[in-house]
Order: sequence, then structure tokens, then C-alpha cells
Amino acid sequence: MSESGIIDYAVLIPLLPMLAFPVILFLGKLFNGTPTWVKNVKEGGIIALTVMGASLILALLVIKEHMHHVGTANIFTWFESSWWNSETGAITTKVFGVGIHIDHLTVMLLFVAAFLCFLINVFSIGYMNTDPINDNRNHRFYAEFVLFCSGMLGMVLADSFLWLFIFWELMGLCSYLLIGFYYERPSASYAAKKAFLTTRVGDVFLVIGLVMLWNLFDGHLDYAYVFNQENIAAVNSGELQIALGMMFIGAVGKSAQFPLHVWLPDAMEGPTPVSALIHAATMVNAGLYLVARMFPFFSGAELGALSTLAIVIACIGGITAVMAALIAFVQMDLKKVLAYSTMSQLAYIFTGLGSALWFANNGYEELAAFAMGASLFHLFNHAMAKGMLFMASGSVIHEMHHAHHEVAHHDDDHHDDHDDHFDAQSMENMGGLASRMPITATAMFVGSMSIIGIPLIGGFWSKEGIIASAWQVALKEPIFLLPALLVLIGAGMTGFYMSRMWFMTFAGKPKTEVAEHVHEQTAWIPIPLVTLTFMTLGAIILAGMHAGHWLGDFDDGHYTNFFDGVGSEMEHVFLNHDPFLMVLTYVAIGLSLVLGPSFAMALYGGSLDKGQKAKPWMQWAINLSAKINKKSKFDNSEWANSSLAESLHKRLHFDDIYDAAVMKIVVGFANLSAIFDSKFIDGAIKAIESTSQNASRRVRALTTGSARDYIMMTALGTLVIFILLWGVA
Amino acid sequence: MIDPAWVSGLAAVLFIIGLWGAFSRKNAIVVLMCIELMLNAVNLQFVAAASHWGDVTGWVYAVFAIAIAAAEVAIGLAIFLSMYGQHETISLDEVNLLKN
Amino acid sequence: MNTEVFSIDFWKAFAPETILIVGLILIFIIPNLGNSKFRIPLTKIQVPWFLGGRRFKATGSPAIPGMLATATLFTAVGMMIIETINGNMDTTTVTSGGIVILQVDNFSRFFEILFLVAVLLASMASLDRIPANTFEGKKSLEEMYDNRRQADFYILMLTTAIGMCVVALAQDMFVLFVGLELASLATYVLVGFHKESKSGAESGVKYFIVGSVASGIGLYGLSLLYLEFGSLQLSTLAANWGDASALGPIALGLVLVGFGFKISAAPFHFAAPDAYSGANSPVAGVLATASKAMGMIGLIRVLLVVALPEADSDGSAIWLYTLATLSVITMTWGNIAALGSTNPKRMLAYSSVAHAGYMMAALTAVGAWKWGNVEAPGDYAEAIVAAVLFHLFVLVAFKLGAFLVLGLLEMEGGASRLSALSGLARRDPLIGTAMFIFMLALAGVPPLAGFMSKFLVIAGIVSTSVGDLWMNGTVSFSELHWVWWLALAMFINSAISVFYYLRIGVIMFLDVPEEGRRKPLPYGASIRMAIWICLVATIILGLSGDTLIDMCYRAAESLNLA
Amino acid sequence: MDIKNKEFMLIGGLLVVVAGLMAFFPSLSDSDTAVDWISIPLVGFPIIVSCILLAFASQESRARKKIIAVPIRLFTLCASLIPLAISTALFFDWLILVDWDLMYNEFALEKEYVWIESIGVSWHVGMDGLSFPMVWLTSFLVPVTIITTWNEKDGATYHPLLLMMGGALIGVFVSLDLFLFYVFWELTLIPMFFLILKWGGKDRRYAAQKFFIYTFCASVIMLLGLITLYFLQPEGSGSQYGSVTGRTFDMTVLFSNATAYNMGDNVFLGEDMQNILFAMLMLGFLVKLPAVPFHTWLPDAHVQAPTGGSMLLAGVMLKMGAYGMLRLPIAIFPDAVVFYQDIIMAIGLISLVWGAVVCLGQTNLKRMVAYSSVSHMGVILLGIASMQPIGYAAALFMMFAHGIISPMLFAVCGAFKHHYHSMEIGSMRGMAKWSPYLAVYMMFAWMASLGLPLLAGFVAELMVLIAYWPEYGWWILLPGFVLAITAAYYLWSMQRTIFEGGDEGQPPESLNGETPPDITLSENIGMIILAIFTVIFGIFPFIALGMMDQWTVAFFEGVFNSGGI
Repeated sequence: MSESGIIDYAVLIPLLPMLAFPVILFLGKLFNGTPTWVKNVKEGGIIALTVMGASLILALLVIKEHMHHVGTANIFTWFESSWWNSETGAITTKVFGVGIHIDHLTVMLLFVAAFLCFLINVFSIGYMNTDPINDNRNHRFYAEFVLFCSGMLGMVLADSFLWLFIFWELMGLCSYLLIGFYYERPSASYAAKKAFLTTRVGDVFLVIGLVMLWNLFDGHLDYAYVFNQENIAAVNSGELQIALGMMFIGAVGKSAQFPLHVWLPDAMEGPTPVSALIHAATMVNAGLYLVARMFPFFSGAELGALSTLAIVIACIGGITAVMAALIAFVQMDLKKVLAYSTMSQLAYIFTGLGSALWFANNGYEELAAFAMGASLFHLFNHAMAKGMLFMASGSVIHEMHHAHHEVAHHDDDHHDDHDDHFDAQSMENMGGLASRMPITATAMFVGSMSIIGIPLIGGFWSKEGIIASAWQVALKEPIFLLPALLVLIGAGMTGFYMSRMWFMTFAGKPKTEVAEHVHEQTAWIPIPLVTLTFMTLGAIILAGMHAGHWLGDFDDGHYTNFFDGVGSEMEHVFLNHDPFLMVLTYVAIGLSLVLGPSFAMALYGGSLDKGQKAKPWMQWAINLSAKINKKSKFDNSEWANSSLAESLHKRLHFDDIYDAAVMKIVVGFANLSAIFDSKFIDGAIKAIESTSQNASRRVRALTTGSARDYIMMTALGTLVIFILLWGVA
Repeated sequence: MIDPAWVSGLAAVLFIIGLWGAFSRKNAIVVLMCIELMLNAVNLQFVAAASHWGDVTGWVYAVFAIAIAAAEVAIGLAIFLSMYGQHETISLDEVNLLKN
Repeated sequence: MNTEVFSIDFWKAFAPETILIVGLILIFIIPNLGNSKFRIPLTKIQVPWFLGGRRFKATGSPAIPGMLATATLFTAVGMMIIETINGNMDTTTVTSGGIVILQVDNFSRFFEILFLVAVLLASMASLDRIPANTFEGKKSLEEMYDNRRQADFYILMLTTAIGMCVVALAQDMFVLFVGLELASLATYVLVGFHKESKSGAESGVKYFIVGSVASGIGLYGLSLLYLEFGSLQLSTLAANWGDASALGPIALGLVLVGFGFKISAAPFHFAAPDAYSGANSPVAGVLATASKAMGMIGLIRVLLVVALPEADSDGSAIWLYTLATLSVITMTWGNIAALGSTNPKRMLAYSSVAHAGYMMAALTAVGAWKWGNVEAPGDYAEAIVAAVLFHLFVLVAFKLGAFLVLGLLEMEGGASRLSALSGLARRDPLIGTAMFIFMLALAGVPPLAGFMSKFLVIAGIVSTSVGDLWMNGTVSFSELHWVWWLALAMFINSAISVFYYLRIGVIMFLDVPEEGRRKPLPYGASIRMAIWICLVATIILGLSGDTLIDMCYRAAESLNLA
Repeated sequence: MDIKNKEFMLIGGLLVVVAGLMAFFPSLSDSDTAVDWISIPLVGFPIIVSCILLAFASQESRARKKIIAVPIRLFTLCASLIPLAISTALFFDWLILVDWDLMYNEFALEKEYVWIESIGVSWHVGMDGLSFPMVWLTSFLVPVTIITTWNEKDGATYHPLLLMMGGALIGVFVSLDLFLFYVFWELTLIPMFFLILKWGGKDRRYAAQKFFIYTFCASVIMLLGLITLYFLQPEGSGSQYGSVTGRTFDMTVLFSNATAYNMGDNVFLGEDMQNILFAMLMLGFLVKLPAVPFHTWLPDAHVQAPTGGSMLLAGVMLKMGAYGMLRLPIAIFPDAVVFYQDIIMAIGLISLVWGAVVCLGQTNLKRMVAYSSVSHMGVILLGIASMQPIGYAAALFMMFAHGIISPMLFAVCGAFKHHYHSMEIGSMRGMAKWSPYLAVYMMFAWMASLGLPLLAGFVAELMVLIAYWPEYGWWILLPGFVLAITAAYYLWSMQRTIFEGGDEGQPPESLNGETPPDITLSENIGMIILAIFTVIFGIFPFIALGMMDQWTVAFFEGVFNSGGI
């Protein structure tokens, strides 16, 4: 059911960046160092910006066109394959195509991806091009970046699980390249490898899941076929559950969930905040997208047949949410806090998706739609907020670097010395930046609030929805209490670590000399920050548009009356007719708004330097924190030295265990195998050779050189012939 | 007249003595003599068989065999001579440069 | 056609052989032409007698015998080829007093061509290998020696050729043996020809002693055969073989020993490596090809013509297991021994032992004769014999070729260590490549003649083992005759053999030439020409062996096996 | 070299050419009038040209050789482009209209000339969906290899050898006669042997001999199987049949015999006969492939071989094994395939897993890549064991894709060896700093080899897994595990060679402190061509897969459906 229109051009959305990839790479290689290339093209940044802009515009056009109806387009046949029935001998040929499929889910993700990618591009022109360490290799960054965007956009637009996977892998490659951007640094190189391998483990299962799905659905992986309810009803739901479970493992890997989460924090060690941003804000959404895509299976399959998987998804989410939040408590690196926060928030979405899938599979269509909507909305909010937070953190780090250079330059002449041990990313070196970096601080402030779930701001709406959904499932299915409880606890923990981060960075007095010299410089960085700040704040508008009911009511469109929408949404949240849900809401608000931030303020709050003043919308918080901090005298040193904190510092030992497993078992086995291969398998061949050489020596020794021996052998031979002849005759 | 079987038997004995001598003696000349012994056994055999069959070809064969034996002796002695020229021995055991 | 000895038809049929004899006589005479005069007794009249005295300069040139021998051989072989190649040659039988002595047919002509080609190539090569020097100037002792024995050498060569021809033509076992002895006696001398060296003399002695013992045993076997059957005529023996007493197999075994030595089958092969390594390379080449073929004639005559059961009988030949065992032992022994050999000539000798094993395996398959699934055993037997003949013929191309390359190396020193070959391809790429191709052909790498021959042999064995089973449609593996395993043994053996053949290639192409061998190879036009002929034959007979295969078939057919 | 040798050479060259022509095309005139696009242009021409060039070059002095190397190289390159042009043109129907949609046992551009009449050998060539991709691949790889290894020393003989190799390889793929097939099969060994022997590394003596002997041993067993098969066929009469033996080596006759016998519930030959012959033929092909445990010749050969040799060895020569399997034993003995299905699967799986695991334990770059070839060839066996057209098509595509990717892998290894004189993984760090181009190509090739989507290898691996699952279920975890291991060893090797190393990198000690150079222009061109085609066949696999799918369908119709399983 292909139609013409803007959708015919939708293929250009991923294609443009993909084509830009070689262009930037080669132009960069050609013109590296020339003034025009550096100044005017920003070492490829402008080219990237152009194609991303074009993609964004196209994406917006597509979104506008297909807000209300599903669109598909076939591009070409990818390959044909044939199957043989050994019973009947019939041979059937399956056609597998490439195409575009646009529905509500696509629209949402497409917007997030295109929009964020564009903003990131703007940001990186400010960030990357001003750092001398990147000179002459920025073109590589932009090339990899556009390829990454191409992967993300392609994944969203793909019309089948297979193409989803293909672009998913493309992103994996780019993430590998971007994390390892400073390939000469062992840590970056290591982190890149780790990221690729960890996600690869998930991908393996994803591929197996796809293979199973392919066989279940008779050679189809395209949404049009597999989401057909009749087709779903026709398959064995037990096998379907296993296939989807396999695919879910892939999502776990990509979205950095327990137990395949180890790569994400390391990816932050990759020294570009931009790449970190790409991972945290966009790529990790791929896993969520995949799970969200499974929704029709759950609604179409036999009642309750797939609920185990839904529970598993939610549980993984719940566990990760709390685990990541716990580890985030002790992180000092600004980006790592954000990384763990990302993990934790994604876990929320998984829990939400798990509830939605459970509902869908058990026949609660309305609730499923609500949970699904909440999850996706959280995805949106989180992407915006987290994008902003990363950019802001990048801004902070960037300026810290610059300030450090200035300071170092004043001190001595080693201004190009990168080897000193000043850590520009550590929050221990910051403090009191609220007045020195007003825009950044604001953005960070709003972003943190959104993540924490401060009422009326961005993430609040969706997070409440997720928690509510999880508890509603828990009421029906007791096992679900685990994820439900975990996400509730997690809400309070989020409040703590996000506030901790903000206060450590922006409140209080500067902890180092460097922090005193920080100030905002480039024009390229604030633009996306401001844009995203408004996007985050504006989430309420989306909430009013019933974004929370996105899925179920997609075709009807509930957003006719904006204020009614906001009102009913508020009522739904704060004055729910179901008392249980209402209580739940307030408990959650209490935890995240009061408990968590209060602890953080008590520990890390403090007023700014004298004469420094933050913007008014932040000053109150700083003041409040200073007060709480003074009053409480809360001392956490005992806890900070506990063994729990120790293991939190070591990220709960996951990395160590995995490392040990890989190094000891896999590599050890591999080395043994290599030895076995050369000693025994090849050794057998060599043994044949040496044996025959020995035999040769012995046989030749019989030729003694004495004619008498020869005659004797002749006589013996005669005898042998007699024996043989007589023996037979 | 002697039964040809006896002659055959003698031939067989001669042959075996010749063969035995050929590999048990070191001296090349003796070995050559042993070979002659073998050939003589052949001659005897032919003659005996010829008389057994009453066939004249057997004698012809014998004559030819004698000629062959004579040629062999001539060539053999010549070769031994050249060996002696080089190795200064006619012991077969001591002539073993070529081996393996 | 039947003729008596020395009739007109006889001379017609035996024209090539006559030429050989004439050539032989000429070599006796021509170098000795001189101005000697014979004084009629009691008078003073001196009649020019021309034999002896002061030799004429033109005829006294030491180069004459070689030329003469080569020309004689060339003429004879040319006549034979012209006679045979079109395929419709007459069979001429020579009888004397009711006894069939010789027979000219496709089979004998085929072998005669083979022998003469081999000897021709060897004598061509010897023109350079044992060079004749002019009388001008001062000569070294060695050169004087060489000049002295030019005539001897070629006389022996031609004698060998004639003896071999007699073997090919013989229809009586004793005539066959006489021919064999003629050839053998000549080769004994040829092997020990280089009597100034220790190894030359030694190899002659060993070859002579062991060869004499073997032929003595063989002759004794013949006498037993005669005792048993009262005749040594092939036709008589074949006709009466079925009624043989126990003496038959005994005699057969003894005869087998005599021929086994000639084809150097284990365990009668021991003298062969010694002889080859001590002898001149061209001579060794003749031993490894023509002499072996001569032995094969004997085996074919004895085993296939005489000792095969009648075609209408049921069952296989009495010697089947014996020959199978011997063939497997021979091929394995040869290959294993060659594997570690460090003397290229000995290596080639052992490889020729292995080749003997292959051919014996083929004959064994004929011995399977008329087992349950063979309807027309003659067809299968002919295929196998044709394959063996083909193998023998192409061996002349590449085995002799390999020996000739070694001969070229001997011209500048010895060739008794592998290192003599090192860097050959660098010193002379053409000769190096030729040698490598000979090695590959020996190993049986397609598309060379060696592959084709091995292929045909194995195909023959397999075809016998399959028999007429294909008519059943569904054939079970266990239904195949066990000679199939001989084919497998052959394949495994030829796989082993690649190792040492390839080593030669590696040495030639990779190693640095040893000290004293850095200069280009000595030139030697005729030896190079001989090598070149071998090379071209190796390639062409591999690519397109049809003509030769047809010849072999006709030869096999004229055995009238079925 | 003195003048007389040249005369020999001239006469010899002439004789060889004449002999070749006479031997190969005795009845060129009385065949039908259509042009023979295969015999001379694709097979004969490269071989004859290279023979002449080799004969010519070998006669020159060392100093002259250096001078004539350049024109010979150029000439070789031009000559190698001719088969490429023709095979490409045949694909796109530029020369003549070729119908590639063939039934089983139908061949396009088929030509037959009687060669050795007495035993039924004919020069019978033709192409179908199985062989054409391989033919194209070979004709494509030869010029690319020549370009990539443009600066190889002693080029006057090196490049003609590559050309000869190409001709022989194409000969293997186009021959429709068992004898001819075997002749070319062995003929490929000889140029490869010389490539390793003369341009190889330190242990080249050992490696060259091992390579030759190992594969030769296996193929003689195969030959015995072929001969036995030959005699088990019914006698017939006709120009293909031998005048003496009454049988024929013609494959098409063999196929139709087998099909005719297999019809219904019948079995071609007896069942145990089928199984034994199948095993014998497979042995030859498995060694060539190579499958564990017959694989140990490969690493040695690869490590010692020069770059160009490795590229052709991995690119095409290994595929001869897979090609042979599909062409002969599997086509002739469908019942034996069913009998051995699990064993084939097990061997494939073992090759796959073992190859990958051993890769992880290697310290030499080229050795690692060689083992990865073993691993990838296991995939082909899995495809075959799946007994599904998709699996077979996947195996074919794997052959094709690996044929493009692995030359690039070896080109990269060769660049390391050539420029840094070291292929030890741990001996250098951060080479991307010094050789950005090399680093990019390495990254690309490595990623392509580990099965990154949109590059050629992925489709094949995916299709094999798809075909594998319904037949063997959860065993799929092992191939899955291998996907991860493959990524691990590739990434690990990159991390330790081109990455890390600080700002200045750590060039290997074998450079003795010289500045590490980047790759040369010719290497650049060669690798980028390979890279481009890897992408093209990754994004548009149907270009090749369409033909392969048609072939597999026809194959299953012809073999298994009439095989009456």
C-alpha cells in the first residue's frame, strides 16, 4: 500500500547524512589545514549541519504529513530467498525488501532523533572546533557523526526489524568510532572496544531473535506483515515469546541495562562529551524503540502468553533503575553521573514499557495505551533533558578546560601540556559556577528538574505515568511489585543524585582556582542549550496534548482544546479519582522532590562567593541549599567509607567480573586452543612427516652397500614369492 | 639310462649351492663362480628336460646358455678388474661406497 | 604373415633392426679405417686393406661413432614410427623349423620404438656428456680417455638397443632371455663404464653381480618351465598352462625374480640405486626407462600371456596375491626410501622403484581377470596393458629427461648431492623449469604426461574392480573387487612422492647455487636438445595423448589376451 | 644468458602455444558458429599470455629484469582487464544476450570440443549461477591484486604468475568436464607454489611445500573418487564418450545420469557406494576449503605467502573447495547429503568455532586473518547443511562476499608487512597516527569481515543463520557466540596496532627508528576498489544474490526434488 507524497522523499532523511559521510571524510583529507576549510567550513561542520538541517526539515515535513496515518514506501527488493519443503518438494520464494514505515512511534522517535542530532551538530561546532587537540581531525568527527545520525534516522524509519537491526549496527559502529575518537589514548581505545563488544553480545541475541521471528513469520520481518493481528495469532506464542526475549537482550545491550550496562559509563571516558551525548541522548533510545515496536505482538498474541517477558522487561528496568542510581551517588565525574542517570532513566522507560506490554498482553487496552504513552513520553522528555544536560556538562567541561589553560598559561609557559593531572570533568574541581555560567547553569537546572520529576516540568508527567502504571500492574500481578517498588525508590534516588550534581557544580564556592576563571565564550554552545531548555519546559504543552495517550488515541487526536488538555492532565495526576493512585502520586512527589534533593542540599549545598549572583530562578535554590546545609551538619563520612560505597565506586564489580571472565576464561581458552592447534592438529601433520622421514632412513639403511646383502635379499624375495604363490595355490 | 629326474635333482642341488655361495662368499671371483654354478644347473636342467621330452631344442637352449655364461664370465672379470684397479680389493664387502 | 628366417619378407619386416646391426658394424669399422695395406704373402704386392694402420683423418675423428650411432638409431626409429603410426601394420611371424622365434606386431614395434627412442636420447646426450675432442692441441688425460672409448660406448649402446629389440620381438621365452642377456651384459659394462672413478667401478660390480644372480634364477625358472611343458614357445606355454603341475608356479616364481630385477621391484631392486648413482646419467636414464620396459615385457609375456587362466574359465590368476603384495611393497618401499634421499640420482632410482610398483599394481588388476562381474575380461586387460605401455613410454620423456638434466650438471662436476641442483633455476631458468616440470610429471601433476599415465593406470585398475557392476544400477561398495584398494594405495603413494619431487623444485628455485657452480651451465647443444625433446613430449603427451594411447591400445590388442 | 638459450626459448614458446592450441581446440571449426566467450578470452588467454611473459622474463639478466618489470606489469594489468571486461559484459548482456535463468544442468555459453577421445575427455566449458559469480570474482580480483601489489619486487615474473593463477582459477569454475576440472584444480597449485616460494616470508620453503603437498594429497583421494564414479556410470556412445572406455567425463552427462537414477525412490549407485564416494570427494574439497581439522596448511601458507598470493588464495582459491562441493558431490549424491547432513553441520560448526577461538589466541596479524578465513568457511558448510535453498544461496553469497573482503584483509596485512616489516600484533601501537589511510582500510576490512550490516559479509551470515535455525535450533547459539568472538579478536587486534600508543604512536622496532610510511598509491587504489565493491554488494546484494537464488532453486528442483528423499 505504497502511496506517493512526501514519504517518497523520506528515504533521503537517512540517505543524506550517509552520503555526506564519505564526502566529509574525503574533503577533510584533501583540504586539511587550509584556512577556508578550518574557518568557513568548520572542518566539515557546516556540511554536516547542512545535511542535518535538510534531514530535520524533511523529517518535520514527513511528521506533519503522517501525524495521523501510517505511511509506507517500498524502495527496492533487497534480496530474494527460497525455501524448500522436503515433504512436498515445493519451493517458495520469499522477497525481502527495503522500505519505509511511518507510524506514531516513528514520528515521535524521528522527531527526537532529527531534532537532537541537529542540535548536537550545532553544539559540536562550538565545542569541537575550539579545542586545539581536535585540529585537523574534526572532519573525522563530523563524518562519523553524520553516519551515526544516518543510522539513527534509518533505524527509526525502517520498515522491518531487519533493517532496524542493520541501522542499529551502523550506529554501533559509529559509537565505536566516536568513543575511540582519541584513538591514541588507551582508555578511549579500550572503552570503544568494550562498548562495541558488550553491545555485540546483545546483538548476537537480537540476530537470533530475528532469525526465530523470520521463521515464525514465514520469511517476513516487515512490520506490515508481522504486525498483522491474524498473522500474530497464527504463530506459536511460546516460541514468539522466546524470539522476542532474544530480541530484548539486544535492546538490553544497546540501552545499557543490567547486566549489559558496563559499556555506557566507559563510553563517557571517551573524551568527547559530544559523543557521550550522542550515546546517552539518542543511541540508547534504540533499545527502547525496539521494545516499543514489539507492542503489537503483545496485543495480538494469546492472552497472557507473553506476560512473562513483560515482567522480565519491567524487572530488568527496575533493577537497573536502582542500581544505576546507587552508583551515581558516588560518581565525581560530571559526565559519569549523567551516564548513570541515563541508565537509570532508561530503566524507568523499560519498566513503563514492561507494564504497557503486560497490559496489552492481558487485554487491558486502555491501560496499555496509557503506559505506553507514558513510557514514550518519558523517552521524549528524557532525550530532551538529557541532551541538554550533556551539552551543559560539555559546556562546563569545555570552559573548565579553557580556564585551566588560561591559569596554566599564567603560571608557566607549558600551555600545550596536556599531560598534567588536572581533571576538567571532576565535580571536585568545580563549584560556584552558577554565576559564572548563567546559561549553562539554567539549562542544567531545568534539565535536572525534568529528570528528577519536579512537578509541572517535563519528566514529571511521564515519570508519574510510569510509576502509576507499574503499580497498577502490581495490583494485578504480584511479581510486578518488585519493579514497581524499585521505580518508586528510584524516584527518590534520582532526586538525590541529580541535585547532588547540580549543587556540587554550580553552588557553593569554587573548589579550585580554575573554577574561578570559568566564563562562557562561544556562541554556538548556548543556542542548543536555550532551545532545549524551552523544549523541556514546554513538555507541559505536549502533556496537554495528551501525549500520554499517544498510542491509543493516535488517530483521533485529543489535543483540540489545549487548556482542557492541561487541566484534565493535571487532574488526572494530582486529583486522581482512584485514591491509590493519588496517594502514589504524592508519595512519589515526596520522594523525588523533598527527600532526595534535601539530602543533596544538606550534603553539597552552599552559597556562592561574595559578589557573585546567580540568575534569580536559581538563586533561591542556592540559598535554600546553603541554609539546609548549615543547619543539618549532616555527616556522611562513615557511609562514604563503608564497603558499600567502595563497591559502588567500583561499579558493583561488574566490570571486574566481566573482565576477569573474558581474560581468564575466553582468552585463556583461546590461547590454549592456539597451542593445541599448532601442537596437536598441525603436530599430527608434522608427525606424519617426521615419521616418514624416519621410516625412510630405516628403509634406506637396508641398502647396505654390500652386494652380498643384495643377493641375499634377492634370495629372500624368491622365497617370499614361493610362499605367496604356494600359500594361495 | 639315468632317469632325467635325477639329473634335475642334481641341477636343483647345484642351483641352491650356487645361490647360497653367491651371498655367503665375499670374494668376487668366488661369487662369479657360484653364478656359473647356477648357470650350469640350468644347463643340466635343460639337457635333462630335453632328454625327458626327446626334444632337440633343449640342447640348443643349453648351448646358448653356455654361451651366455661365457660372455658373463668375460664381462664379469673385466668389471672385477676395473674394480680392483680402483679399490684394490676384490672383496665385495669392502666395496660399499654407494649405499643408503 | 609367416616367414622363414632370412627370406625376403624377413628382411622387409626387419629392416629397422637390420639397420641397427649395420650401424653397429659400421661403428666397428669406420674408426679403424686407415692406410694399412695387406701384403699378399710371398709377393711384394700390397693391397690396400684399409683396416688399421694410420687412421684417416676424416674417419678417425672421435666424434664419428657418436654421430653414427645417433644417426642409426634415428633412422631405425623413424622407420618404425612411420610403419606403426597409421595403425595398419602387418603382423610378421618368423619361424624356423616349426618354432616361432620372433614376431613383428604392434606390441613389439611399440616397445622397439620405446627402446630406440630412449637409447637415441641417451646417445644424443652422451655426445656432450662424454665429449669427443679433436686431436689438435694438448689433451688432458681425461679427454684422451674420452676419445679412446667413444666407439666402445656407442657400440655398447647399440648392442643394448638390439638386445632390447630382441626381447620385444621374441615369441619364445628362451629367445626373450637371450635378448635380455644381450642387453643386460651391455648395460653392465655401461654402468661400470666410468672405470676411472671408484663409484663407477663399484656400481658396475654390484649391478653385474646382482643382475647375474637374478638372471641365473630366471634362467633356472625357464629350465623348469621347459621341464614342465617341453617347450618354451609362448603359444605352447599359454595353451598348456591350465594343466600345469606344481612345477608351474615354482617356475613362474623364479622367472618372476629374473624380470623383477629388471623392473627393479622390491626386494630385487637393491642394486638399482647403486648402479644409477655410479653410472653416467644418460645410462642411468636408459636403465630406468628402457631396461625397465624390457623387464615389463617379460612380465607381461609371462604373467599375462602365459600364466593367465583361459578366458572361458572362472577365477583369477594364480599370481594375483603375490603380485599385489609385491606391488604394494615395491611402491611403498620406493617412495619411502626416496623421501629422505639426498642424492638426486638415488632419489630418481627409488622413484623408479615406486613406478615399478605402480605398473605391477596395474598388472595385478589384470590378474583379477574374470571375477564375478567381468563379462569380457579381455577388454579390461587391454585397457590396463595399454595404460602400462603408456606409462612406460612417457617415463622415457620425463624420467630420462630428469636424468639428462642431471647429466648436464655432471658435465661441470658431480650430481650426487641435492645441493648440486641448488639455484639451477636461477642459473638457467629454462633447464630449471624443465627439471621442475619433469618432477611434477613424475609426481603426477596434471596436465603433464605423468599425470595422464598414472591416471590411465588407475583408471584401468578401477575399471577392473568395477567390472560390469554399473549395469546393476545400484552398486554397493562391498561388491567392488579388492584390487580397488590397489588404486588407493597408488594414490596414497603418489601423494607421498610429491614431497621429494617438490623438494627438488624448492632447491632449484630457492637455494643459492653452491660454491663453484655460480657460472652458467655448460652449453651442450645435443644434450639440451634431448632435454628439450623430453620436455615437449612431457607436455604434449599430457595435453593430448590420444595418438599415443591409440598406439598403446593397438599394441595391447595384438597380445590377443581374450 | 647467451644467445643460444633464447633460440631454445623461442622455439619452445612457439611449441607450447601451438601445442596448446592444437590440444585444446581440435574441432574448433566444426562446432556451431556462436562465439566461444569462455575458452580463449577467460581461460586460455591469461594462461598463454602469462606463460609467454614468464618465458620472456626468465631469460633476462637481473639488471634487465628490473627495467622490463614496468612494461611487463603494465601489459599484465591490461591483459588481466580483458577477462574482467568480458565477464562483466556477459553479466550485463553487452556482448550477447545471456539467459542466466537456467534449469538444473543447463549452462550458459556452453562449448564442447573433444579433447582426449579415447577416454572421453572433452574441453567442455559453460557457466551457470554457481560458477559465474566466481568467474567474475576471479577476473575482478586479478587486476585488483596486480594493482595492490604493484611494487612487489621482481615484478617481471610476479605479476604474470598472478595472471596465470587467475586463468587457472577461472578454468576450475568454468569446466564442465571432470578431467578438465581436475586439471585446472591442480594447475592452480603451481603458480601459487611459486608465489609462496619466491616471494614468501622466512619459512616459505616449508609453507610452500606444505601447501602443495597437503592439498595435493587430498585431491588425489578426490580423483580416485572421480575415477570410480566414472566407471560406475553406464556406457554410452556419442562424441563425449571415450572410444576405449565407453564412459565420459562430461559433467552434464553425469548429472543427468544421477538425476535419472535418483528419480523416485531410487538411489544412484548403492547407498554405501554413494556415501563412500561422497566422502572421498568431500575430503578433497574440505581440505581446500579448509575445514577443521584439515586447516593447518592455511595459516602457514598465508603467513608466508606474499600479499598478492594471499589475496588470491583467500579470495578465490578457498572457494574452489566450496564450489567443488556444490558442483559435484552434493549435486550427484543427494541421498548421501542427507546421510552426512549432521556431520557436515558438525564440521562446519567446529570450523566456525575453532577458527574463531584460535584467532583470539594469535599474535600474528596475518595468522589471525588466516584463521578467520577458516572460521568463515565454516559458515559455508553450515549453509550447505541447512538443506534449504536459502542456505545454499547464503553459502554462495558467502563465497562471493568473502572473496571480496578477505583480499582486503590480506592487503592490509601485506601493507603492514611491507611498510613496517612486522605483523606481530603487539609490536606496535597507534599506527593510525602515521598511516591514516592504512588505518581506515584496516578498520573497514575488519568491520566488513566481522559482518557489519551494509557490508557484503552480513547478508550471507544472516541468511545462513536463518536457514540454520529451523534445522538445528538452539545450536544456533554457537554461531552466535562466534559472531561475538569474531568481533572480539578483530577489535582487539585493531586496538593493539592502529590505536593507543599516545600522541606519537609506537612504531615497531623492526623499522629501526625510521618514520613509518603510509601506504602507497597503488595499494590505496587497490584497497579502495575492494572497499567500494564491499559496500556495493552489501547494500545491493541482489545484484549477485538474484542469480544465486535462481541457481539454488533450479538446483533443488533438479537434485533434491528428483532425488526422492
